[in-house]
Amino acid sequence: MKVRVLYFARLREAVGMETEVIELPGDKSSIAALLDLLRMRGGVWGKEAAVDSGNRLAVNQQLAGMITPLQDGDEVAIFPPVTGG
Amino acid sequence: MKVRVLYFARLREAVGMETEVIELPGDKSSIAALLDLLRMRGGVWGKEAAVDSGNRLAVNQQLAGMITPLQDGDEVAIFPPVTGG
Amino acid sequence: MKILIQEADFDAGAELAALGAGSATVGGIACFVGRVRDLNESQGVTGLFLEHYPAMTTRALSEIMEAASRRWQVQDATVIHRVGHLKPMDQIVFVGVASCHRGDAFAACEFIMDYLKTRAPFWKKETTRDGEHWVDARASDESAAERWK
Amino acid sequence: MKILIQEADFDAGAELAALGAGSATVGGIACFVGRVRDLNESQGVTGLFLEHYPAMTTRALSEIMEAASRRWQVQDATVIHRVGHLKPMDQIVFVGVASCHRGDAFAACEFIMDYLKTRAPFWKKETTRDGEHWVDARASDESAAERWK
Repeated sequence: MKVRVLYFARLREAVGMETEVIELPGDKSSIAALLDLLRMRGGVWGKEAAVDSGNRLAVNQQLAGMITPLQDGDEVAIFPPVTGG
Repeated sequence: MKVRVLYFARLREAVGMETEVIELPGDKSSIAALLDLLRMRGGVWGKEAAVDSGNRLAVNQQLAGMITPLQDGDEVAIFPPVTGG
Repeated sequence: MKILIQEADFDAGAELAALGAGSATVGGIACFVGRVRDLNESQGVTGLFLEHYPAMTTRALSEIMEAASRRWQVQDATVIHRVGHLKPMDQIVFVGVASCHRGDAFAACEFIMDYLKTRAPFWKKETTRDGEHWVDARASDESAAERWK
Repeated sequence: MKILIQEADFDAGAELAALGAGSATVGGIACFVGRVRDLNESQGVTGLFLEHYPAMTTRALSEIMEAASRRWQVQDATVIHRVGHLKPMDQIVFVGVASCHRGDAFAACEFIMDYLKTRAPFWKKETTRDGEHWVDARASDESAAERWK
């Protein structure tokens, strides 16, 4: 299964990309599995995809937690705490 | 001593006047003495100048209570609870 | 600080823009605009007459605004209250507070409104199909002001 | 309900006037206008860049406004947030709520601001003499949102 992942703001600059498509094993997955996979890339990913990175998550444009399930075609966003207003 | 008394809104209409000058005995007086004198007029005054009338008081344009002292030349206003805004 | 008591309507947008204008330390402006409703104590209100106590009004509002400034960070504030004859949907009051902190702007603005409602010498008389009557003060306004103590 | 995400400036006065326009049951409008300060984390901020997550922004704001409407009497509401390049003293955000009750207008407006600050996907990057940096989220904004729970 594939998910589209988006990065924003400081995180976008840290990882050097805005978006990518990531292939996850199986028919169903989870945010936790996605982060595991990203961390394995090493470098900045070790910190930015850590469970305690402080970054926030959204699945299909809704704020989501670590145990959120993922399906094929989902859009996952990872970003620092928001600072608008 | 003399004080100027002003009436507003529903009270102004009830007593049929906007303002009057009232002579009080002595050099110093109080709100309580003024109300006593007004009540003695009878009619609507008995109710409107009662201690429990619900009407509010100001002395020299500042909200005041029953025990506020009065001096010659003071401006006393008596009015219903305010309803602006 | 700006206080206006007037019969004429006001331009709320211009007042908002003027609050803290030219100061780059102002982070936000909270404001409240009150409008005349066609239902208050009665259904079918067709007009409103606002009486006030001219010698006291500005002084009372000024004291309320100063109390807000002692309690919160207030960089600028404006209160405009109309008097005389108004009709439903007319603007009746404007309160605006500019502050470096959002929470302070909101609190000071609501405090000024709550105190204006219960401490500033204005009285409303409603006109309905059945005639005119003076509006009674509401206990809910008194309790709104009490909670700031 | 009206939500706008735009690079262009907005006319806060026109937005205020439009809120609940034509409804004689609206008693008041509470609004907040946020402006860019020249000091935030750093002194001497000369510019601000606002990034957002286009596919999520309107949805997040809409959910915040709906939550406010479930909790308070909201007759009309508007949220405008600017994105892109801004400079000190520019308007950045407008939140306005029209209600039949003053207390509801204030509470819903402040609730929307507090949730927007902590739940809507916007990020600020400041430019100062020393360069650019992303603004860190503030614990005070988080606790402001928490108090509505």
